[in-house]
Amino acid sequence: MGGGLYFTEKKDFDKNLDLTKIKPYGDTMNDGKIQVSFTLPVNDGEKAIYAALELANKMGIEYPSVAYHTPLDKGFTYFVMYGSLRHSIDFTRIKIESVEVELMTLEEIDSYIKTNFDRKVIVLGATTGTDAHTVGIDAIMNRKGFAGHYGLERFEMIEAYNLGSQVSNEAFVKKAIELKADVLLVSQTVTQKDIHVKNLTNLVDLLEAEEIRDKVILICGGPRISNELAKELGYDAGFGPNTFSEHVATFFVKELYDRKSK
Amino acid sequence: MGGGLYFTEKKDFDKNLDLTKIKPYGDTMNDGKIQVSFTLPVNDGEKAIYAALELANKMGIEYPSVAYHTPLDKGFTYFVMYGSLRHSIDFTRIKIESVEVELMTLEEIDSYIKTNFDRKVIVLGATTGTDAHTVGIDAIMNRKGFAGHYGLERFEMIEAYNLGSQVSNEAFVKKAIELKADVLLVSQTVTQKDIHVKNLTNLVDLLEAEEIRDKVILICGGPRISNELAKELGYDAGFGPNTFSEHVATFFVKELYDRKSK
Amino acid sequence: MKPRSKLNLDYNLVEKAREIAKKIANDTQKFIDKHSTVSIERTICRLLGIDGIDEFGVPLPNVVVDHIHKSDLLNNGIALYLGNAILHTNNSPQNIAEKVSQGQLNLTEFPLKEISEIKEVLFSITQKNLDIIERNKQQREDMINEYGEKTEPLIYLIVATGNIFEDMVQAQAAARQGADVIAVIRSTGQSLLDYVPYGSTTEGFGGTYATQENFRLMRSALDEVSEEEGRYIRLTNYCSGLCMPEIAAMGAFERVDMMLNDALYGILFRDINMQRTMIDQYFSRMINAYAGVIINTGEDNYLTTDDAYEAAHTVFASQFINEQFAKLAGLKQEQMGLGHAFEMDPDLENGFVFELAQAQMAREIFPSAPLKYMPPTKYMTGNIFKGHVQDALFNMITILTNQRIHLLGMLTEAIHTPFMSDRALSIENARYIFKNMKNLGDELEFKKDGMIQKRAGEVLNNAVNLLMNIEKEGLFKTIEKGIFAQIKRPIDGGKGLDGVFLKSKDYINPFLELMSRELQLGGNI
Amino acid sequence: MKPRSKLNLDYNLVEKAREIAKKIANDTQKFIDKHSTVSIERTICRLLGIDGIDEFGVPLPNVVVDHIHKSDLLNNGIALYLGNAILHTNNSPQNIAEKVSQGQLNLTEFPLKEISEIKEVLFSITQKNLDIIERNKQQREDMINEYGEKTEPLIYLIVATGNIFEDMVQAQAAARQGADVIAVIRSTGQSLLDYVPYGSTTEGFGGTYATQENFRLMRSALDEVSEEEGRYIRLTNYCSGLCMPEIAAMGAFERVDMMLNDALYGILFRDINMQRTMIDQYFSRMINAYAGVIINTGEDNYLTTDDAYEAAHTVFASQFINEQFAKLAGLKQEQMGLGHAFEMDPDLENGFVFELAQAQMAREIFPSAPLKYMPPTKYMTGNIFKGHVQDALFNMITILTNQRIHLLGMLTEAIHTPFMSDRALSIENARYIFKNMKNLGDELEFKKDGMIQKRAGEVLNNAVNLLMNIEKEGLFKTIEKGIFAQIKRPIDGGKGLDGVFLKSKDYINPFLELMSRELQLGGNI
Ligand code: B12
Ligand code: B12
Ligand SMILES: Cc1ncc(COP(=O)(O)O)c(C=O)c1O
Ligand SMILES: Cc1ncc(COP(=O)(O)O)c(C=O)c1O
Repeated sequence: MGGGLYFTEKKDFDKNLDLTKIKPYGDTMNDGKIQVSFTLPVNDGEKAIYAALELANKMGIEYPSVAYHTPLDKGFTYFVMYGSLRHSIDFTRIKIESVEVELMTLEEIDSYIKTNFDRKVIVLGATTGTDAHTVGIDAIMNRKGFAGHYGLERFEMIEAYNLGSQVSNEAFVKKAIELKADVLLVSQTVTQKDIHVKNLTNLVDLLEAEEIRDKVILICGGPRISNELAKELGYDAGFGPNTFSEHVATFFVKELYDRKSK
Repeated sequence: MGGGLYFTEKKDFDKNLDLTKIKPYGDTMNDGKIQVSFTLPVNDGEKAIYAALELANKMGIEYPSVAYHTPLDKGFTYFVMYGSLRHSIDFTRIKIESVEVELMTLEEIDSYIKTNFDRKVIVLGATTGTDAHTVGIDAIMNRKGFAGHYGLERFEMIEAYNLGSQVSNEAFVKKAIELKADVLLVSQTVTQKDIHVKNLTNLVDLLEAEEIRDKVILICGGPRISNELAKELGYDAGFGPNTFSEHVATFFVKELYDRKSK
Repeated sequence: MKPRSKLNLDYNLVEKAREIAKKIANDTQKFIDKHSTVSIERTICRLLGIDGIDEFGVPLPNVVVDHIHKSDLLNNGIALYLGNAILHTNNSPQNIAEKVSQGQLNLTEFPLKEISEIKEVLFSITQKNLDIIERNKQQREDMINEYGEKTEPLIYLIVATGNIFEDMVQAQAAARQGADVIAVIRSTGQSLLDYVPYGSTTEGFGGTYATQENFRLMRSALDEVSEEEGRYIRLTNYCSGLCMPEIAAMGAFERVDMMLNDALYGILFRDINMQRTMIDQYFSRMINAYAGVIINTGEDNYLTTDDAYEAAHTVFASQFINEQFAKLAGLKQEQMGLGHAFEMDPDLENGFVFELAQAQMAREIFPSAPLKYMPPTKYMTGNIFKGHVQDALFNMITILTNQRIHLLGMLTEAIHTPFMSDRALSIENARYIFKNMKNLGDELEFKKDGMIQKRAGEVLNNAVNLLMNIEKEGLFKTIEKGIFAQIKRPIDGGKGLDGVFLKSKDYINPFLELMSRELQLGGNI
Repeated sequence: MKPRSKLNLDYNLVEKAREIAKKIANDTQKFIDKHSTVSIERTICRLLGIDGIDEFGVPLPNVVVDHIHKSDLLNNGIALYLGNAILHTNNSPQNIAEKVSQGQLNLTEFPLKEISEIKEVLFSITQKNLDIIERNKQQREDMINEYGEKTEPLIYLIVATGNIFEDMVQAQAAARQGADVIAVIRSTGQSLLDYVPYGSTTEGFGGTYATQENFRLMRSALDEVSEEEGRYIRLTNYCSGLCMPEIAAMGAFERVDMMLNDALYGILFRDINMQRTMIDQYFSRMINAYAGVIINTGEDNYLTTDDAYEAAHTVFASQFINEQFAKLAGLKQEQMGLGHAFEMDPDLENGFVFELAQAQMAREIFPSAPLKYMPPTKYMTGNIFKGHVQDALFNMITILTNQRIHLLGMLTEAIHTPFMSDRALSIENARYIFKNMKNLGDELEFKKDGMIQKRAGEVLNNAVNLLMNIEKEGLFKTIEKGIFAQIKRPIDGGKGLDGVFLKSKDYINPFLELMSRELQLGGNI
């Protein structure tokens, strides 16, 4: 083996920003610098270092360098590496369908509802499955809200029901039917073994079985939730960290209006 | 776009260690978990996150997830990501030519020289170029040594000359000829813009021009030097962090002996 | 180990707090003493030696208890029927359970023998099985004596892969790197199960099922490293949820060393019915007391939903109460791992200064309790670098205030359950700080009447006021009002109330009796 | 800002140390006063307005000085010949220099006019150009007054891409994130050049060339952010190496705010001849004094080769000496950024405790000097996570002991010159700790006669002993013996000795004269 891992001549690269091929940035445009760390299930030593360098190579890292390596236990070695990434991204071609609508304030949302609907909007929320994390859904729903942003319970034109945590999907759907909810809010925090994905998918199945999937706006949220993931799972939207009640409420009142208008 | 970035079904993977395809390890064999961080030269936002995820994808990271993103300045966003690496390495095929010889002690080295050669071994060392870092070469050469390991000056059968730092390659070669040095030790610490590579290569060229490259054992060392890099640059060996005088001396006395025996 | 008093605390106020807490606990204890639960009865089964599952996977203790419960006779306690059946069949409890599960035996059909006779046969098995627990306790003490006890903070780490075999790999690696305590986090949701899963398990979410076999496997993995390292590595699990006392019994049999064991946690964070879990807690704590297990209480959790500065006094109030409940169950101060946490908002000006005051207070008020100090979790983000510094500040408080049980923070706290490398980095962080600042705590004094001393005085005052309030309202009412962690729970709400029952006058719990005696408890049993 | 005395130091001993250091400095100053150097003469050219390069890229100050040097007349000083030439040609210095470079003029061929006449013409240009510097100083003060001065530690960061335009991007990002001071590290090797490169530069190794144009570019980039942020962002560069005073002059013209400026650094770490650089240092410091620049001395560097615990007293001895040299050059205490560093071995038990003592000492001994405190570098490794914690401990010492100029540590210190993200993480680390521990320093007292107080007393004692030794041997001899940083340098060795010469009786340095007067210095000139 040997060879190929080290490049003795640093390629001269174009140092101007080109949005069609953006690269990581260390201290010079297009230098591609990135940091990586991982553990390999082998003993520390020259062979392990070689394996780490080769892995970096496969990832497309040029001039990889092992800044640090240390045994974690017999048969496990931890690496910190730096290098320059070969890959680039055409940033101009990213057309994100983002949830970034003009954000409305509490007052604006209330008056938007008053203007466009002749009734309060009914919102049902819960942390479903065995997940016991309530802080996230509470941040969105409880009166006192989060980081100075009041929750949905405080909105005059919103009727908000927060079922808390550890709510089974069955109980949740039942309550939704009972309340004739317009909007369903599901929070998921535990993601180990993709339990959130299974749980969220199961809810969609139940709603479809009950033939009410089209009748509600279905939204999920949580620290590892993104809008993309949510859509892939059949939700209307997904919200991640640092969401406030205004974000989600702006989204669902507009969506309700759009649906009504169709 | 969309799709492809998220995989809703976690593939079941074989959880047994297979040395022909080792992968990074988070908390389960072959889970492939790795951590990455880098900066992209674009504003923070959903598009930036998407670009980061796509870049991770190109690196071969499955289920990439942005754990953290923050603007560093207008037009720069920093990301911390986690995900599972698709790539693996055949560890059984790595055959490293390593400098790992049986390490001898100071006394063993001295008596090895006494036994095998009828004179002292002459060693010349320096930090070359504009590099002013002397602590590394001093650690190897100075009497007092480093971390409890005496330096070459302390060896009875070694005649050690340490020229210090900022020594030009020309002056170094001149001194080598003058002293009839057996071993040349070069230390390089500053690596920005690969200045060490240029400097080390230039030394080899000079030695070849003077036709003494074959007459000396040529060794380099420094925090970012590895044996592989050294060999690629035409050195007999290279030593990285945590080298002691015994490592390098063991290497060069054996090498001297091998050359004599040929 | 005993810290000098640096805070200039008003110790009369501390005594007052203890008095009030004692009244609160005694008050609740009256209620507890009148009741038992399905889980206590299942625990008696386990302690009598019943184990295993039926063909549908239902644990035999559940089978047997349900069997009596169905006939509405559980008020008399499972022990009565088992003792009676033994007298009649001369079979072992396990044998009897198996037969019940196969429908070959109906325990309610035997005519009831003399209570004294039943007690006699029960007590002899009880004594024999308590001896097993006693021997485990002895073995732990012997091993600690042999290896020597660490005087610095114990480094406590969690493993949570969901797979016990993977957990063992992680735990051994952590122990070799310096961990002193390994806690196996339970699978999310286990606390809501009204039975304990059986056998070794390899699938769990956010944790690994607590089963007796898993305890055994992990215990032997840790014993192996203990020997290698010449350091006794402690094992921790969770006596909480609907099976509190059962898990205590299982742990006692397998030499688990510490147990998270706090009814309030279950009430607030798992929505378990308060009556159920207070009753369960009493018996589970007694088992832990007997087994020499250190319990960990869950005050730290309040600060994950409430604010660490604003709610500091609720932590202390709860610690005072927990101390009294622990005492009632026979736990010594040395077994009371009261909970506290480093959850100050990193954006709070002088947050570290306030936390220093609060952590020091806990040490001065409960000097011989091995407090369990929890790391930053709430304000951890995906920024692993900042997180590592937050953990460093936490490590500092521990070494400055000489905390005993130090649960290491993870730089990836906000992202995933720990990787092997996360743990290694955290251990390195803690050891660096513990060594580099070894005697800093002894060197520093707090300015007289400065921010630190004032903060401590203020928190103590608030805690006493809160305790007085609780005394007036009663503990259950207080919980209904959402005083702790800002979470409200109704007295008849939550999970598990259907498993609570009043004891009849014939009710027997031979373990409670014998252990009370040996722990020299005067409670009415 | 003035710290309370917490260390119980013996202030008589401190006074004694100052006295001895004064003698040492005065002794060396006698030698300095008799000499000048090629770089001082080039500096005079620059201060007189000579700038630019010839067709071979040689800076005109070098051309002019070499021109006189070749005729062996430099002992009289370049000013004499320039003044004389002005009188004869009525040309500006720049004009004259250009003509010399084109071979159109030989300055030694003009008959020498009256010295008083020469001085007159020189002094009028000198005064005019000093006024430019004075205006820069005034502008700095105005801007600081307008924006308000920060009372907390100044966050000092380096940029080192090698490319001034990339440096500007990095510097602006850092400033927006919270940096108060930006230092542009020089390309490795520049200090050995006996000339200053010209114009903006885009290639450098481990740093960017110090050129006047680069100063200007960075100054305007920082002024831009200063305005945006409403915070004056200071610019730092290096007056060290073979062009010490020239760079001081360039900096004074471009409103650089701080200068690394310490002859000992050059002697020890760059192998620059000690006579040459001590002489250069005097004039460069005077320019800095005049320009209101804060100098940074290099004691921190000793600890990168020597041990921070063992060699602590050498740092203090050097600070005492540097203080006296600075005073002789007209610097006020407020301009003396004496160097210290957090270089304790992270493996040293109680290393933090000792460092706390040493850092506090520096504050109590030099209370109005804005000390420059350097981060861990020597013990940083490729383990960026541990490194970030080492930096956190360093940040703590700064906030505990109220250091003024705080050079942020980088988690990647052992790997590369900082990335933009490295700096951001470091700023976040420091700001978190500064805020979270804001008043901790005021709250803590040191145990009477404890480890901290004892350590401080011991280091002070050793420093005084060392100073007594140096006084006996003389400064030059001491350096020859390798007392500082364990590096030995012979008095006639190293680079640049050939640029030193004795001043003749006719020698003129109009800037030295005028500045000395304005700085109210009594030295014999
Ligand atoms: C607080 C906490 C707890 C508390 C929960 C108290 C409570 N009443 O919720 C307690 C102590 C009880 C707890 C227990 C456990 N926890 Co916990 N916990 C946390 C912690 C520290 C903070 C979570 C939090 O409150 N964040 C603050 C809120 C405001 O943020 P958020 O949830 O992201 O919500 C925001 C957005 O996501 C969004 N959002 C959220 N939901 C929704 C819903 C909708 C519709 C919308 C629009 C938006 C939205 O808006 C919110 C406001 O901006 C995290 C670690 C961390 N620092 O993140 C671990 C963490 C979440 N816990 C974890 C685990 C595993 C557990 C346990 C299983 C075991 C354990 N390690 O302790 C147990 C059991 C709990 C269970 N089965 O669910 C893991 C999850 C790992 C994973 N990815 O799977 C974490 C990451 C810790 C870890 N590294 O192990 N936990
Ligand atoms: C000490 C130090 C200095 C001291 C040097 C004092 C001296 N007399 O050497 C001073 C303060 C003068 C200095 C100055 C500069 N430094 Co410096 N310095 C360091 C520092 C903190 C430690 C280096 C060290 O001494 N390591 C300890 C020794 C024992 O380890 P070692 O060199 O790796 O040596 C071991 C092995 O590598 C091996 N080895 C080394 N050489 C050889 C040779 C042979 C033949 C063999 C067999 C083995 C061998 O054996 C040794 C013992 O095990 C590092 C940061 C860090 N923590 O690594 C920065 C660092 C090396 N410096 C750096 C730079 C850029 C500079 C400067 C240019 C500007 C600046 N940032 O300050 C200046 C100018 C110096 C110059 N032109 O060379 C960079 C280099 C970046 C890069 N990769 O290009 C670093 C990494 C810091 C940084 N992040 O900016 N520096
Ligand atoms: C006191 C206590 N009990 C139990 C648990 C864990 O309980 P569960 O297994 O219900 O998640 C915790 C977790 O933090 C706790 O603090
Ligand atoms: C006092 C002093 N001068 C100068 C320098 C840098 O000098 P050079 O540009 O020679 O590397 C340093 C670097 O640490 C220093 O501390």
